Formats: sequence, structure tokens, C-alpha cells
Amino acid sequence: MSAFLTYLLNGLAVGCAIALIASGLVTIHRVTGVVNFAQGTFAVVAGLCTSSLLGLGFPHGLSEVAAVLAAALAGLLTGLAAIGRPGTTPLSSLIVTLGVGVLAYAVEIVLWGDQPRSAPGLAGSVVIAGARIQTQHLLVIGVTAATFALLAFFFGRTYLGKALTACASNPYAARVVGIDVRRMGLLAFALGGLLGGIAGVLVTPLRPISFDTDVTLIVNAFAAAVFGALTRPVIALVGALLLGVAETMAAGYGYGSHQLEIALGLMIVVMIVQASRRTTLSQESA
Amino acid sequence: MIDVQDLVVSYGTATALDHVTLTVGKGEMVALLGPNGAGKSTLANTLAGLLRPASGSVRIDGRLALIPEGRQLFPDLSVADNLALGGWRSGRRDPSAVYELLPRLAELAGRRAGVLSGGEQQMVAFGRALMSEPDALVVDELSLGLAPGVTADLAAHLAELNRSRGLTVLLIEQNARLAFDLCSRAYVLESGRLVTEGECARLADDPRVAGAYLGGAIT
Amino acid sequence: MLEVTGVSRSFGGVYAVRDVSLNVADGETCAVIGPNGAGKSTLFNLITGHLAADSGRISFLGRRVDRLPPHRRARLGMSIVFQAARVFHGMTVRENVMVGAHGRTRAGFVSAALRLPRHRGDEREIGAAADDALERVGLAEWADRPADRLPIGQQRALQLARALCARPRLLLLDEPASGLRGEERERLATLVEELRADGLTILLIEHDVAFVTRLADRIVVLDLGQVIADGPPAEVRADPLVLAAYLGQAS
Amino acid sequence: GGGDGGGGGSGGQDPIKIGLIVSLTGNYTPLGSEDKKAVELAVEQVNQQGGLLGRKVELITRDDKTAPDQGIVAYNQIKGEIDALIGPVFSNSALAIEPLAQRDKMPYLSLAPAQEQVEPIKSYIFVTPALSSMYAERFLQYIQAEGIKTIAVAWDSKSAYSVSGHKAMVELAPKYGVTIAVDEPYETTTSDFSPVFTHVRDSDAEALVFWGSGAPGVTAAKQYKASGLKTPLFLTGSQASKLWLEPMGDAAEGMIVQSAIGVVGEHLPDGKQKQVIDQMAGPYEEKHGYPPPQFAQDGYSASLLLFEAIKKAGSTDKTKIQQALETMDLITPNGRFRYSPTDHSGLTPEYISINTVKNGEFVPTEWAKEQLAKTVSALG
Amino acid sequence: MIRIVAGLLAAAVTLALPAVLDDSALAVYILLGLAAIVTVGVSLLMGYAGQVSLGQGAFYAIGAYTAALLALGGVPPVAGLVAAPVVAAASALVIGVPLLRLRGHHLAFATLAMQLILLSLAGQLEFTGGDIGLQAIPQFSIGSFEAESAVAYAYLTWGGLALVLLITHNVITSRPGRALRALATSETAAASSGIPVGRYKLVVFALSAAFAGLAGGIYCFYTGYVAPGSFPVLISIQYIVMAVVGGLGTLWGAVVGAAAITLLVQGLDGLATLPGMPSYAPSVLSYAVYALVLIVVVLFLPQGLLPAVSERFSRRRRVREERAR
Ligand SMILES: Nc1ncnc2c1ncn2[C@@H]1O[C@H](COP(=O)(O)OP(=O)(O)OP(=O)(O)O)[C@@H](O)[C@H]1O
Ligand SMILES: Nc1ncnc2c1ncn2[C@@H]1O[C@H](COP(=O)(O)OP(=O)(O)OP(=O)(O)O)[C@@H](O)[C@H]1O
Ligand SMILES: [Mg+2]
Ligand SMILES: [Mg+2]
Repeated sequence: MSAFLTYLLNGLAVGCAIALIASGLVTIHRVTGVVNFAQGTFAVVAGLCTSSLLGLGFPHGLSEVAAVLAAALAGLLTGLAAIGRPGTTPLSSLIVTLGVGVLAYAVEIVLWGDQPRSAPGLAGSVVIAGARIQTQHLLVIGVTAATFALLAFFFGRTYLGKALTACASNPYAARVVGIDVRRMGLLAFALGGLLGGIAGVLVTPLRPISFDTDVTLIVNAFAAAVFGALTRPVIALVGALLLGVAETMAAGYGYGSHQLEIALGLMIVVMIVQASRRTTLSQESA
Repeated sequence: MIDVQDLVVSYGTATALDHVTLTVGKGEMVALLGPNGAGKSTLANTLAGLLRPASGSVRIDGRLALIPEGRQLFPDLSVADNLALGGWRSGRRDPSAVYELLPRLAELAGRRAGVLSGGEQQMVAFGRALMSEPDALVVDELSLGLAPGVTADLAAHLAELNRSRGLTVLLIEQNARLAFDLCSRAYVLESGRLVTEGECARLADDPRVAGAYLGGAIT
Repeated sequence: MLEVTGVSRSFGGVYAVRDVSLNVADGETCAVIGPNGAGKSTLFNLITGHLAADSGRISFLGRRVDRLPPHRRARLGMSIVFQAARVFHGMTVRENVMVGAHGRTRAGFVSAALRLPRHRGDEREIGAAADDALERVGLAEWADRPADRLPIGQQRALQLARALCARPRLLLLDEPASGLRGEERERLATLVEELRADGLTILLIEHDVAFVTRLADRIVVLDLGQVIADGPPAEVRADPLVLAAYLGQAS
Repeated sequence: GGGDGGGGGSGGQDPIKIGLIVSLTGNYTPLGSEDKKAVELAVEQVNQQGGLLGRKVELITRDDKTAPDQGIVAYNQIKGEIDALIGPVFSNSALAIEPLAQRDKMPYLSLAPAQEQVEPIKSYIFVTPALSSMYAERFLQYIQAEGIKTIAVAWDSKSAYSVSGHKAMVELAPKYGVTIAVDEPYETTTSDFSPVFTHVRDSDAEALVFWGSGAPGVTAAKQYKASGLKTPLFLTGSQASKLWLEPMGDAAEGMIVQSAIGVVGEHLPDGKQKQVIDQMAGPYEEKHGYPPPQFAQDGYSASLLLFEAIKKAGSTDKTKIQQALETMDLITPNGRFRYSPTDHSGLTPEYISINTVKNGEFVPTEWAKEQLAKTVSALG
Repeated sequence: MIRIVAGLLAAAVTLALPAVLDDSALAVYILLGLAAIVTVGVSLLMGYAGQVSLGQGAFYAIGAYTAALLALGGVPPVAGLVAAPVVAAASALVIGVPLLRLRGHHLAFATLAMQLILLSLAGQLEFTGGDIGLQAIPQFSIGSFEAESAVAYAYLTWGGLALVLLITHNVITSRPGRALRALATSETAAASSGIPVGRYKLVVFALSAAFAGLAGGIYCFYTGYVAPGSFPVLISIQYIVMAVVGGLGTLWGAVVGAAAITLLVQGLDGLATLPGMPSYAPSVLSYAVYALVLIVVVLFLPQGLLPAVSERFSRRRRVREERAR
């Protein structure tokens, strides 16, 4: 029983880390309709920044905040490239974000070299009902919960959140009512960068980060985000937790070498079941 | 008021509006007629600032709202949210006045706009434009897909707004009879050029205009 | 030819179409009118199979079709012109219309890839049929333009041409005249009359009552998803229920 | 210069060209870039001493982009110019190039540790890093010496290095009287190891041997510390660098980590082995600001082996270089290589050290010190 | 007319090239051709039928493994090469039945996941050689003729590409091709025209998989080695980039895109590893320049290279004709 709880808690923590990256994907897509393949890059930038700043002797807290802001700036710059030019289609923007991700490799290698880096986080572990979990994992869970509560509230309840949503729902109509679609898109990219940065700062103490870690980060996050149709943060969170828990459970109960297959396969099955419940017409009515 | 001088708009190499000059005085209701592809929607979009003119000038006093062709709602948002976003410029958030005008919308408030019927969508588009408390309104096809009763209601309401608040209206409408009833003056656009303009009463008697826009099935 | 019996469909508890029965005889032109949101388009979607009915049955040409997917029903001879224009992007007007003939031709991937004789025969025939249909709706001069840049009115004409290219037995028209001005409306009416004369069965949704009265043999009135009147135009226009629900305010 | 004619003097002036194909982009960049630095250092040093056979040594580098087909492109680009090749650290690239190199009779020193390269032996293909089976065997020797009978093994099912290490361990364990009680695969992308630790906790294993390289090495070791597991953790050579030590910080103290002999040079008694290690470690650290990691030592060792072979062959004739390699006996930072027609891997487990982490440094265990002293003193 | 002439010219030049290229250039020529074969399939699937696959590399891999396993099992290489696209297409049919119920990003993810899963299995199964892969694959041969030199493989690739282009051209300019383009815009409207949407999506998915499988078959004989590492997920994304850069929805765009990206990447590699470059030059140069070129092309030629060039041509011609008048 305590083994089960251990797997569950740790799986949730893994899922939360995935969800944080996914939240940025969702935010950006919800507003711009662009799948941002540079999302993992924001986390990497933040992670590398934290490690540098801490290395230079800056205190905890300050280093992390600065790193997150750096990631937000990276997000904004990515946005400028991806949607700054009028008439760029979402597909073109997607390729641009791929390009930005690759360009970031070059920048990161010049600044930080090609070797992985890490940063200290919260040390130690906590025992909950006989299950042991790293303190840093608890932090990840807490921050994720707060982030998603905020996101859900922002997009679902606030006027600005709805205006942002409207931009991707029908960009032409958004312009008709006077919303500056491009500015909103840039805002979303900055927000996406910020979210990616938070993820990066939290993950770096758990696993070393190097310039190309973004690929690993984005695959799971993409799965979770797509699960939430790239527009619904809470469903994406559910998807991410599903992935995380499926992975640890698979390892816990004997399929350690097929974790990935099991988790991704499960994801596909759930999506197909969901899809068969929808009609073509309802999907095209938009 | 709306003042358009010598306007040229093109899509790539194709010219959609060719030196168009047109004015709608403050508080005036003017109709714009023309066959398919004449450039009416292009003009509407240019007035709303959504297309950039190649040359010429557009001047608008006060806030302008557009009811675009093809409804153009936010399909993923609820009817209530669609309406609320109409108030982006004016800061008005509460759609109850619109519900009063179009009670059907109050019933649909929580529904996703994308699944509404064609006519229901047109009502939302109308309500959304009103939310911005405009000084001038450009309507691209008012009656499109609306049941006769609803069209009449909306037309009456337009006339009322025009009378009580001095709303300036440029009405693009295929149903010329409706347009002539509602407006004082009309312009006729063909292949991107203005071909005729004048008082509605006079135009209705013009055999060419009557043949093209009034004739036919509507008996 | 078409028998709709007790068909219902609801969305999240709200009935869009409720226990509707409707028969259309061979060669008849039948109009469906009703207030906005009455369920007219939904009824069309049920008939063509784009929506599944919750209950009821639909027969076409004496055969039950309510379990068939849309493309099978199309192949049996149903063609629909949607309320919102659905024009295929990245293709010319002519190619768009040629797609209409898909259901009644056979050349598949293999014969196309290998350019077998069947493919050539089909292509010739489809091309001729498309030109014919374009001529009929008055789009012949636009044939080689990219379809997605057409103004709305022409896009609707294009849809009609595409439907005709399928050589249907039953043609469903969802507000074909909306967005057309007097002259164009007149032309459409003439075309529908011609099609009628050719023996085509037509089911028509339209808000322009004059247009409907002129063309329809029979009018069915829908309100809140239910049939409230069904009969010849003159009779229906005089029906007090119809006047209250639909025509009332307008007249 | 066609005017000089085919023979005589001009040959003496032409540089000796050595090819280097490593991953400079893609997943293996962190490994490949270290290899490149080390090989460049070795070439620089040999040129400072007047080159080989009186000729300068020139390095021609290509990137395999961590992809086998790009490795082939790279090889085809340079095969016409070079006299010998130092090949990829990415096993898949190495295996893709080797058949071509063998066909062209190109002396080839591989930086990849895959067993398959030398099973079966191809006459022109030689391997520089210690194979993972050697790491496995060395651990078993240590485990036996410590009197441990039952162990747990965790291994990365997506890494060739760890898969073959694990396989060797399973095969050799009975020979050393060791039982594997828990056999636990995981994946390179695994970010939570609590299942592994839970399974170990529930077993009677006396030690947990962890096979893996890169990120999982850090992630697992950190989580091990947090899990409060008492079973000692044994890590393999992939963790023997600052890339593992730095992120671990204090958490690493007391953990058992294997390494090649070069990593613990300062703990060795003076002698030839120590001298060779210092010859590289000093300048490398001076140039790059940190001590050479394992991959750098592999690259440097490969260079030394090749230089020696060319010297012995007395020419850049490929067949002669191959023959020289097959009779090679040379001390490098990786230990003493003795290639033979039946052994193209050359190293033995004696050149692997077992260390504990003390004050953020790798210090050989008592057992290892004794063993290494024996090994090294035999070299003189 | 001009098109036909240009096509014939391109064919003649590319046919003559292998005879004059050296081994190093031939390797690029072959990999370029193979990438083009896969990209034509991607373009057909994405640019015409509107279905996104981020897992095209999986079918490339299936083709390669199929041919390799058969050849290692003693089956004549020709049979292996024929089997490669067939098995790839058959797998696509099986995988496609459930997967193609998904649309858009969902489909993109599912295909990506499929590739990850497939490669992970290939890396763990005994008969695929695990992570190390399959070595010592025999040379390609037909009867007694054995393809020993790269030139032979270059012609084999050329033939494969020509075949794939011909098939694609014939398909897209005909009834099924129109149906594919139609369902890309609106499945509802397509179905109303009698198009069996589900079946058509499946067939085009299988066809594009067959192309990838064919390329994989040639690849395995040329390199003599296949491993999971040969087919990273990034390769699938690369094909999409090639299709977009060249121009989606144009047949030749796929070829142009594949050529442009391959040559760019190879050119940068040569440049970055020149002696005297700083130690981070390879990664920085190849990443940065590649990325910048990609971004600029996509932003400033959103229709892709080929349409941009051909438009310029036709505009110039129009101007000339007008002047002549
Ligand atoms: N995005 C576009 N790109 C190229 N040409 C366009 C575009 N939009 C419209 N056009 C062309 O511009 C001309 C004017 O179109 P517009 O939509 O303004 O006509 P309209 O008068 O509103 O017609 P309708 O009555 O059908 O709505 C048409 O010839 C049309 O083909
Ligand atoms: N997918 C759906 N989900 C929820 N409600 C729907 C859906 N489709 C239609 N409806 C609702 O069903 C009702 C009937 O819609 P329908 O489109 O059939 O009306 P209609 O008679 O065609 O109206 P109009 O004349 O305005 O086009 C409407 O109230 C509409 O909002
Ligand atoms: Mg218009
Ligand atoms: Mg309708």
C-alpha cells in the first residue's frame, strides 16, 4: 500500500513537471493558434540561467526570479519572430518556433557550453502516510497546482483571458471588435515563456539540463497539451498527471523498460475514444 | 461621419476598389448596393481598419463598428462572452440591453456560438456590434439568413438608434427594397467603381437599378 | 421518394428536431420554412447523414438509409448545398465542381496512378459534366479561378454547381438565395424551375417567402423542432399558427 | 605539386592526415566535443615535438550529427585524404562506418564502447574505451572482495552501454558467487526512480549497481539520497566526472563510483602510468579550465595509440599501420593497451578504479588502491 | 510547355550527375534523393490531403528494417526492396485505422508517439538487433549485377524518386487527387459529394508510408546498417520542414525543399569543421545559420521556395509578353 502511494505521489510530481511545460504550450496555442516547439527552450534557458546565477553567488529566490524573467523575455522574442510579421500562417509560425529552438542551441552553447548543468533545490524528503517523496517534488506539485488554478481562472473567468482566447478562436473577428491580435499574441508568448521558465527553474534541481534537453521536455508536454486539445489547461493537466502516474506505475509494477510505450499508448487510446464520440460536423462547425 | 476620398484597395495585383469617393453624414443612413464581387465587403473592411488602402483616405468621426459578412463570431466562446467582447472598445461588459432587444439571445446566452443556427449567429453579430456603443455602424448584409420577422425587428431597431442617438449607418444589403425603405441615400458599386448615387426614392425609379436590385422573385 | 418518420435529435437535452415526419414525392419541390433556430438545417443534416438521429427512421428510394454514412447516401443520389459556403481551398472553381461527380464515377488510386483507360474515360466525362454545371449556374467564365477567393455569392453558386455535377435524384438546398440580389435571385429561381422541369426532386430551406411561394409545390413549417404546418403554399401562408410563429411580424 | 615527381623529398613535407569523426551536434555533443578537444590537444603536443616521421600531423574533423547516415557522409567526404581515422563515440555511427573503413583498409580507432565492434574481430577496427563488460567484471571483483553475495542491478534499457554492461554482469555474476536479486530496467527519460528504490528496499540486496549515463545518473543518485535507502549505491564509469559531481554536491559523499585509471591519477604511485596521465591532464585543465573527463581521455588515448602505430610502421602505409596496431603495447591515460590479432580492445579490467566520493573528489577505495598499485608497478 | 522542358532538363541533369560526382558528393546525392522520396509522401499527405504526420520516420524505419531483415535472411535484395514499401504501407493501414480517427494536432501527436513506440520496440527486440541494430546487410543486387559503387545507388535512388513523383503526379491530377484536396478543406462537404473520407485518408496515409518505406529500403542497402539511432524523431520533423520550405501542395516543392535543406546542412558542416574555427564553431554555426535561413525563408517566402521562384518567373514572363504587345 505504501509502495502504491509512493508511486502515485511521485508519479503526480513527474506529471506536474510535464504539466508546467504543457501549460505554456496551451497558453500560446490558445491565443495564437501556434504550436510552439520552442517551449522546451524556455525551460532550458531558465534552468541554465539559474545555475549560472547561483554559481555566481546570487542568492536563491533572486536567481530563480531573474531566470524566469529571462525565459519570459525569450518567449517575447520568440513571439516577435513567430507572429510579428503580418500574414504568417500558424504552420509557418510553427516552423519558425522550430527554428528559434535550434537558434537557441547556438546561443546557449556560446553562453553555457554544451555540457549539462544543474542547480541545487530543496534538499531532503518528506514522509506522507508511509510514502517518501522528495521535498523538491512537493514544491513542484504545489507550484503546479497554483499555476493551473490561476490559469483556469484567468482564461475562464477574466475578461482579458476571454479576449486572449478570442484571438485564436477567430482572429478576424477579434480585429473587428478592436482587439490588437498581434499584441495579444506577443503577450501570450511572454506568458508562455514565463510558464516555461517556472518549469525550468523547478526541474533543474531534479535533472541536469543541457541545451538539447528541450526535446525530451517537449515530447511529454506536447502529449499532455494535445490531450487538452491545446486549448484547455485543466484537461492538459489531467493528461500530464495521467502520463506521469502511468509511467511510475508501469515501472513500479514491472514494466520499467516499457514505461514510455505504456504511457504514450494509453494517451493515444484515450484520445481515440474521445474522438469517436465527436462527430465530424461538430468539429468543423467552427 | 464617414468620409472616403479617392480610395483604392487591392489584393495583390487585383484592384478591388478603384478610386471610390463616398460620404455618410453624421446621423445619416446610407445604403450601398452592388452585385456579387463588386467590392462592398472590401470597402466595409477598409472602413473598419482591417484592410490598408493602397491610396486615398478614410476619415471617421467617433467609434465605428462593423457587422461583418458571414457573421464571424468567436465559435469557441459562449454567446454571452461573444457579446461581452463586443464591448472591448467601449468598456461595456453587460449585455442586458442587447438581451432586451433580442430576447432569443438571452435564452442562448450560455451556448457555444459555433453551434448556433445561421440566423441565431446573425443576431449575435448584430448584438455584438451594438455592445461597442458605436457612433457609426457598417452593416455588411443585415438580412442574411434571418427570418422575415427578425429582419424587420432589426431594421426597426436600426432606425430607432439612428433617430434617438444619431447613429450613422452604412448599410450593405442585397434586399434593396429593405435598404430603400430604411435609408435616405444609396450608392451603387460595380466592379470596384461607384456607378450611381442618389436619393433612394429617385434610385428606386431608375429602371436600371430597379431591374437589377428590386426585380425578380420578390413579388 | 424520401420518407422521414418520427425523427428526433437533441443537443444536450435541448431538442433541435422533435418527432418530425415528412414525405417528399418523386419530382416534388418541397420547401421547409421556420424561424431561426427552428431546426431546419439540423433536419437536413439528419437526412444527409451528417448528424445521427436519436430516434426515427429515414428511407430514400424505398431503402432505409438512417444507418448509412453520408457518402453512401450521396451515392444513392442525395446532394446538399449547405447554408454556410463550404468551398474546397487550393482548387480552381472547375476542380471544385468536378469533385461533385465523385460519387458516380469509379476510377480509383490504382487506375489514376497508372493512367488506365477507365481513368481517362472518367476524367473526360467529369470535365464535361462540370463545364455543363458551371454553365447552368452562370460561373463558366470563373472556371479557372481559385475558388476560395470568390465573393460569397459566387461561392454559393459554385456549391450548387457541385451538387448538380453529381446528377442527384434529390437536391437539398439550404437558403440558396441568401446573399443574392434581385437579378441574381431571379436567375436562381429560373434555374430551380428548370431543374424541376427536368424531374429533379427538391427540398428547399428559404426565408424569402415570395421565393418559396413561387417555387414550392408544398411548404412544411418547422417551429421549435416540430412540424406545425404542411400543405400547399397558399394554405400554409394563411395558417394562423404559421402567421403567429413565423410570418406574423413581417406582414 | 606534380612537378616534383612521385618519389623523394616532397613526401617528407606532406602532413600526415588523421581523420576524426565525432558528434558535434545532436544528442552526443557533450561527449563528442570532449573527444575533439582531447584529440586536438594530442595533435598539438605531437607537432610541438616535431611531428611524426618528421612530418606534421594534421587533423581533419567531421561531424556525424549523432546520426549513422551522417557518419557515412562524413566518412565518404574525408576517406580519400586521410591516413587513419579516429571514429565516433556514438555506437550507431561507429557501426555504420566500420564496414566501409574495413573495406577501404582504413586503420580505425573507435571511441564507442560497443562490444559488437570487436565481436567478431575486423582486422582494421580497434576500440579505445574500456568495454562495459570490463566495468561489469571489475565491479564484480570488488563486490566479491567486499564479501557481498546479493545485489540489485538497475539499467537503462535504452542505452547500448548500459544494456551490454547489464548483460555482462548477469553472465559473470555466478563466476564471482554473486546473486542478482533485483533486476530493474528503466528508460533514459525516466524522471522518477522511486519504483526502483522501493523494489530494492523490499529485497535482501546488499548493494545497488546502477548502469546509466547522462541525466539519469544524476536524477537517480539524488533521489536515492532522498529516498533514505540504506543499501549502498554503486555507480559505473559514466558518472566519474564533474558533470555528475557538481550537480550532486554534498549528496554524493560516500557513494561508490567506478572510473578509468586516468581519473584518479593523483592517487597513483609515481611511474609511467602517472606520467602519461599528467602529460594530458595538466595541459588539458590549463586550456579548458577543468580536469579531462572520461571521453577526453578516450580521445587522447586513441591519438597516442595511433601516433605510436604510425611511428612503429615507419610510414603512413595503411597495412603497416594496421600491423603495428595489432602488435601494440602502449601505456595511455586509459591504461596499458595490448592489441593483438585476437584482441582489438586491448584493455583489461585492472585499469578500472573503484572510488568513493570524499570532499567532492573521487578517491580510490583501499581495495582499489592496493589493486592499482599492483597494476601500475608492473608497468614500471 | 516551359514546365515540361524544365522537367526534362532537371531529369537529364540529375541523371548525368552521378557519373561526375565523387564518393563524398554521391553520398549527399543519395541521402538527398531519399529525403526527397519521403518528403513527396509528406507533401502528398499534408499539402494535399491535409493530414499531418510527425511519424513519417517510422515508415522509413519499417522499410529499412524489412529490407534488411529479408536480405539477412537470404531473400534476394530485389524482393526485399519490393517488400519494403509494401510492408510499410500495410503497417500504415493497420496503424491508420484507429489513428486516423484523430485530426489535426491529435493526429500529429499520435503519429509522433507511434514512431517513439516503434523505435523503442526495435531497440529492445532480439530479432531487430536491439539498440545496436542490424549489421552486414548484403549489397543490393539484381540477378548477377551487384551494386557495389555509390553510383549504382545513386541511380537506384533516382529511379525511386522518379517513380514516386510519377505516381504522385498522376494521383493528384485525377479523381482521387481532387477528393483528397476536398477532404482537406471540409470532410463534411467532401462526404456530401460521395467521397468515402475515412477510406481515402487511410489510402493516402498508406501511400505516403509506402514512399517512406521505399526510401528506407534503398537506405538499408546503401548504408548496409540500420539501427534505431538512424531514425530519430527529429528526422520526421525535418521532412515536414523540407515540405514546407519547398512549398506545400506542390509536387516539385518537396524535391526542392529536400535539396535545399540537405545541401544547406552539408555545406554548413564542411564550413564549421574547417581548421582554425573555434571549438564551438560546428554546433554554433550549423545550428545558428541553419535556423536563421529556415526562419527567413519561412517568414519571407511563406508559400515556399518553389512557388516563390516560379511566380517570379511567370511575372517576368507576363511583363515581357505585355511589352511585346
Ligand atoms: N482575400 C482576397 N484575395 C484576393 N481577392 C479577393 C479577396 N477578397 C476579395 N477578393 C476579390 O475582390 C473583389 C471584391 O470582393 P468583395 O468581397 O469586396 O465583394 P462583395 O461586393 O462584398 O461581394 P458579395 O456581394 O458577394 O459579398 C472580388 O472580385 C473578389 O474576388
Ligand atoms: N451541434 C449543436 N450543438 C448544440 N446545439 C445545436 C447544435 N446544432 C444546432 N443546435 C441548435 O439547434 C437549433 C436548431 O438549429 P438549426 O441550425 O437546425 O436551425 P435552423 O432552423 O436552420 O435556423 P436558421 O434559419 O437560423 O439557419 C438551434 O437552436 C441551434 O442552436
Ligand atoms: Mg460581401
Ligand atoms: Mg439553418
